[in-house]
Amino acid sequence: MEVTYVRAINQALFEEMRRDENVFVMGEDVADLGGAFKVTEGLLEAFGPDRVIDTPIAESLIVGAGVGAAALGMRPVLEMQFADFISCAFDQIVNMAATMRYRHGGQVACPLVVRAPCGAGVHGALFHSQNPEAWFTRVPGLKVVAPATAYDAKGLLKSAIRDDDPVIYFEHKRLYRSIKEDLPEGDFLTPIGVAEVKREGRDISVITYGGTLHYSLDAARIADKEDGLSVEVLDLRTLLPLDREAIVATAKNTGKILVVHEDRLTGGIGGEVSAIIAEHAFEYLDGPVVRLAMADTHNPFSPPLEEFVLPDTNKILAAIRRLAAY
Amino acid sequence: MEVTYVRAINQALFEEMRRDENVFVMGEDVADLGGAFKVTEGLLEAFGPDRVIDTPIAESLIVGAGVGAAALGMRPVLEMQFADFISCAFDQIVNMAATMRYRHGGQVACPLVVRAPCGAGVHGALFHSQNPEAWFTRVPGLKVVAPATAYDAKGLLKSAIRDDDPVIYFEHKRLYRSIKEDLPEGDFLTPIGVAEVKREGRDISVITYGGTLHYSLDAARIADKEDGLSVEVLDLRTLLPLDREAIVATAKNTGKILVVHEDRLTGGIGGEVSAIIAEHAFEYLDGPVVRLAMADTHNPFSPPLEEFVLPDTNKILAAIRRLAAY
Amino acid sequence: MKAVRKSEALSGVDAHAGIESDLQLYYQMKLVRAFEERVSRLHRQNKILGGVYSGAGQEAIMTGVCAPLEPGDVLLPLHRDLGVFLLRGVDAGRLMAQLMGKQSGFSRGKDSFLHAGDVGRGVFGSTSMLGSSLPVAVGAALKFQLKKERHVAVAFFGEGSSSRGDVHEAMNFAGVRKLPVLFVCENNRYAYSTPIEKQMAIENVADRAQAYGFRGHVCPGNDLLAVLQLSRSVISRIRAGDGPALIECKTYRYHGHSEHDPALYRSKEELVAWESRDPIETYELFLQKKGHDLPAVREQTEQQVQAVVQQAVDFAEQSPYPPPQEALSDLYATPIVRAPKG
Amino acid sequence: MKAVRKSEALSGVDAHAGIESDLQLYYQMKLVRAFEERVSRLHRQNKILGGVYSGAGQEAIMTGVCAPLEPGDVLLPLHRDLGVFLLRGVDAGRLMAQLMGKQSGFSRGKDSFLHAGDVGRGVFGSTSMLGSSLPVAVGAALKFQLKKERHVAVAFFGEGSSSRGDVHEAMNFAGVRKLPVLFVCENNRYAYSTPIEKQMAIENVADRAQAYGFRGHVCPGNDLLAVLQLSRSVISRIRAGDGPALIECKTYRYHGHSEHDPALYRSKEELVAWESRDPIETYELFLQKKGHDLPAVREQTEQQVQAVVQQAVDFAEQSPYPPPQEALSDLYATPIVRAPKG
Ligand SMILES: Cc1ncc(C[n+]2csc(CCOP(=O)(O)OP(=O)(O)O)c2C)c(N)n1
Ligand SMILES: Cc1ncc(C[n+]2csc(CCOP(=O)(O)OP(=O)(O)O)c2C)c(N)n1
Ligand SMILES: [Mg+2]
Ligand SMILES: [Mg+2]
Repeated sequence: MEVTYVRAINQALFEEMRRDENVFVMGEDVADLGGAFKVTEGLLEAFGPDRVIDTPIAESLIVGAGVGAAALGMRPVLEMQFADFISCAFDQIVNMAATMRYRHGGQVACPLVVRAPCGAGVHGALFHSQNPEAWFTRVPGLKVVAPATAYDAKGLLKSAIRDDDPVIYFEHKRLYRSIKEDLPEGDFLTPIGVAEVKREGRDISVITYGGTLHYSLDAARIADKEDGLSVEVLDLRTLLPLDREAIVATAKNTGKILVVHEDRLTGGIGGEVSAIIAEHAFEYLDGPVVRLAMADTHNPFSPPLEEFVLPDTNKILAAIRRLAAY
Repeated sequence: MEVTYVRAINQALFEEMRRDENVFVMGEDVADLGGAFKVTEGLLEAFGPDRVIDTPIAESLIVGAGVGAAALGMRPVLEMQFADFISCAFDQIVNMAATMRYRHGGQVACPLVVRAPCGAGVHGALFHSQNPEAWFTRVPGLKVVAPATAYDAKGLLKSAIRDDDPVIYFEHKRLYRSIKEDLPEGDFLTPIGVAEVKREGRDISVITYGGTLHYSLDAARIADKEDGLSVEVLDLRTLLPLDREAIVATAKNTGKILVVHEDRLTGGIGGEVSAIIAEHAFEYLDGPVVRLAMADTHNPFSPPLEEFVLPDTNKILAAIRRLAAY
Repeated sequence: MKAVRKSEALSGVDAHAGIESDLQLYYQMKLVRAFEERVSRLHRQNKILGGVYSGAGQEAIMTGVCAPLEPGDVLLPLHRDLGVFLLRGVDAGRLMAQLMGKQSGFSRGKDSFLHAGDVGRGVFGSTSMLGSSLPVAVGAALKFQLKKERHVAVAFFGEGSSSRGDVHEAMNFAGVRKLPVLFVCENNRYAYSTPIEKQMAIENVADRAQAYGFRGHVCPGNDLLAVLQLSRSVISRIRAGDGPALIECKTYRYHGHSEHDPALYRSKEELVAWESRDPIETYELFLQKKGHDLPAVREQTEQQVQAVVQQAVDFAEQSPYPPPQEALSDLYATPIVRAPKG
Repeated sequence: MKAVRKSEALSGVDAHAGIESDLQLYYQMKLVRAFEERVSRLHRQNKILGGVYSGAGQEAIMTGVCAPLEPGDVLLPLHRDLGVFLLRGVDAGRLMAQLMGKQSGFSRGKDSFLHAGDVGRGVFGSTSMLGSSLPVAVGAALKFQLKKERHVAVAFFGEGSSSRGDVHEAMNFAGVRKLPVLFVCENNRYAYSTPIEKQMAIENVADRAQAYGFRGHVCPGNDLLAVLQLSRSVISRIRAGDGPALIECKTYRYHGHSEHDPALYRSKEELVAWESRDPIETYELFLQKKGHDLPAVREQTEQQVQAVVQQAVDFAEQSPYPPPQEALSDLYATPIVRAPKG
């Protein structure tokens, strides 16, 4: 059956809550309303108010309470209504949750998931469009994932819930209902920490994740068809820890690297990816490591502005062509 | 007269408060106590309680109130008692202050400074040692500086206070009393956005800032003396916006780049610097762009652990030698 | 540019001059209602994108609170307080252009809705992060205190937003320093779908004021006369140096949380009960009792406000989108100058 | 390993068994005091690095609050609550080793002081970020509620920490869900150098409880009998499902904020006034009135606690530093497995 990205997330929640009674969902409007994006729809009816908990508007409390419950063996799945508001829970994530195990010398685990609906392209403007992943990928003790397909949305959320460490799970709002896939029956997991080559190629690699994977695949297909270029597309899927092996492997394979993300250029994950390549695959490079990302600005509202700053298929295609010609 | 780093900061505050009556200082224990590190010592006596304001323990309020005052023309200098606690003011900095001008279409400025005593090597452990700069260098609308010398500590703080944008000012605790310089008499400024070659060289460039500048200079001197290597040392000084010209220039000059910082490797500013070089100075590179930074972990407490994870002169020297031999 | 002139003239009368005759107040509430209803319609027509949060039903609060304010006072409205802009005499055309992402909006297309302000009118935009505007209002009040200016800063917020830590930090500091700030809680019983019982274990947000050492007042937020009476006395005490205050106005929003939200989580009975306390219709009863010729007044006012709204829409629709590069401007006030090194 | 056995035996008596005889309580306060004074000395001798925050003067609070607790209850002490570890029967040698950054400390050298806990004893470490432990305590209480366990979570915090937003968010949610959590405010009148008047405009932190719909109590924190009486009744009501409570204990710290701080910001008179309310000496008066042979009791107790402390120091000093690579361990519980792709 074809399943949308949003439905895949919902299925993962259902299945994991059924599998493990310590899993519970907490956040603003997750119960009655089923969440602002209907991601938690049906959970209240199926699992009752003790496992699907509406909170006041208090992101720091949501995460902090998650840590307390997780430390005692629960598996909270905490929703930020928009990823943008994760800034209000920042200290609890980067200092409390991320250090819990370390500072206790391994005595305790902190198995929580923070779900954060992220991403631009939906007229959300400055505070409903952000891609905040790189604030978290520099924090040891956390894991950070960003699925781009319905399969991985489900597989990574299930893995995240079963993982004993705090996992920040970025789900892209633009993908919720715009992509659909046939998903396998039964239980399946996408492993955390493992990138995937979504398209094989020989001439150029595009390394990407989340909202820009589909644009990259489209650009790769066009470059193949129109230019005869063989473009490999690597989907990082997990952003912390990065799959260095896969990154270096694709760099060695093609020697020409384009890193693409919807997050801003400066300080985005592309810098880290590029640095890994510049250090560990230097001898294999046939050209500069190029980054394509959102412009270094806030997410603007007005349609021509938003279009101007965001990466899309055409911009990626142009970058592929420029790099091919290098 | 020889002036310590901490005294240079104090002088800058005195001079700017004298120069402009809209400048005021606000934070925890900044008045009577003169700050946890005595950075604001004497200000209360000189300027009175309306310009040196103790607050409750409320970092988000401190920054938020700073935004409100700044929007009405004041120039607040806000102290985080330790840079680590800046996480508690995170949302106010990255969303409120950083977007103020942008979302008002330029109608308003937000001239505030957040002073954040940062850095490890003083047995501060997880929550009194952090180098949080890279959380902010990915946020347009902010400026981020990190002086490494007494001269720049004074010159950059004066520039920051006069700047009409929100500036995050990272002062390294280990440098407070460990370095001293003769400072010029009278008013001087270090421009924001401009890196400085602190030592010229031809064979290798070390790009660094803040706490690791002095280690890098020491290592460069030893490499010169013992190995006859000519090492250029570039002090970034401003971390947002990066001085791309200076970075690319030194890369073109030597072709071998070592990026060093005390912040953690993954997600540190080194990635961004490395990516700039890998993209914009690729043809000039004679070897991989190497990064040396704190290990990807939390700041540990126990002396052998802390020593193990932090960069120092020896580790930098070894990296210089490895890169020279490439 | 007709809309501009028209609404500037308008603003001269209502908010700024401090004249508060019955008819002006009526006009103001009607204008806010009409403007917002038009915004909702434009949203349905896809002419306004993004989230739209209607304040319909809550007009008496903004109208009552804004009336005693003076030029130089500062206001931080939240997502449901579009009316505050109009009540402060902000240009209606530019406001509409702002909502449409047009070049002539306050942010020149950079942000939607209420994240920008009209600084000349004392209206500042906030971020979306609920509650985070309260520290900013407190900072504005701090400036007034430090500079010995007799102004007041006003922060609006919903009862749902009151759960955020920033609200606590702001109120506590305001109390400690006796700052000239007014906190206005619009308690409409819901934060999105979450009813008040799940947000707090007490009856009144205003009861928290005493935890910070200042006065808290509860008032029927749909009753303009009550709001006005309270806000007049509270604001004059704040202006006199009495320190902060919190007023909580009990109210209800007619629309869903946003225009996307059918609000299935609440009952029809509840809605009807509150519609029967409609602030405008209640105020019409007052006008009638006072002897005004209501049908005439209503018709005349409706014509006026519709004209203002229509001009605003026309102005905004004719206004061009900003050029794409606008996305990169206004990030910094002080440019980086890389002087040649000496 | 003698220190380990000794203090484990000890713990069996005091905290866990629930026996609260006069002499045991006396022993507990003396132990905490002696341990802390030794820590201060070791700090002066450079044998303990980093910040040391003495709780000397505040022993009655921790002792009184911990006494009614049961195994399975959870505690989150803050920076001045080292005593909580001892009162919960944590091994004194390991505690000292933790402070010295040794391998046998709870965090194996990774963190100093109170950021680690002894999870088996229900003691969890917090971060340095004041106030941020309260949401965590609330989460522990939520677990108890969801799993219908009759346990209590206890969060300690200073009056200074009460200004943080996290405290508000935590208390509000605890009130809404009637969670089994006890908030213990140790009001020692200063946050570092900042006197209480600059921190809040009200008299009692406990008065805030009513803003969250639960009970707040003020008590003289240097009076063990008073703290004990209050904590017994409050904890039993929380355990019975009555919802959260806040108790505020008025007290004073003898030392500076940290051992680096000469505390010049406060007067000698103030210090003397509070020293004359010393919790241990006050309790000695009680023992005397009750007919105990105080000189004998005191001498015996002092010998006992000094022995425990000395053994702890010996144990910690003999314990090796961790190997450097320890810095990289315990970051993750679930390792990354990169299976060969299919
Ligand atoms: C920090 C934060 N968390 C969540 C949201 C999403 N959100 C927007 S409005 C809203 C409900 C606000 O309720 P209330 O403050 O009562 O105002 P009302 O909408 O009822 O006027 C929520 C949860 C947000 N904007 N900011
Ligand atoms: C969020 C945060 N801000 C600042 C500090 C620095 N700091 C450590 S202890 C302290 C004073 C704490 O006062 P209080 O809560 O009353 O506890 P006390 O020290 O008096 O026991 C401060 C400001 C901190 N640890 N965390
Ligand atoms: Mg509401
Ligand atoms: Mg205190």
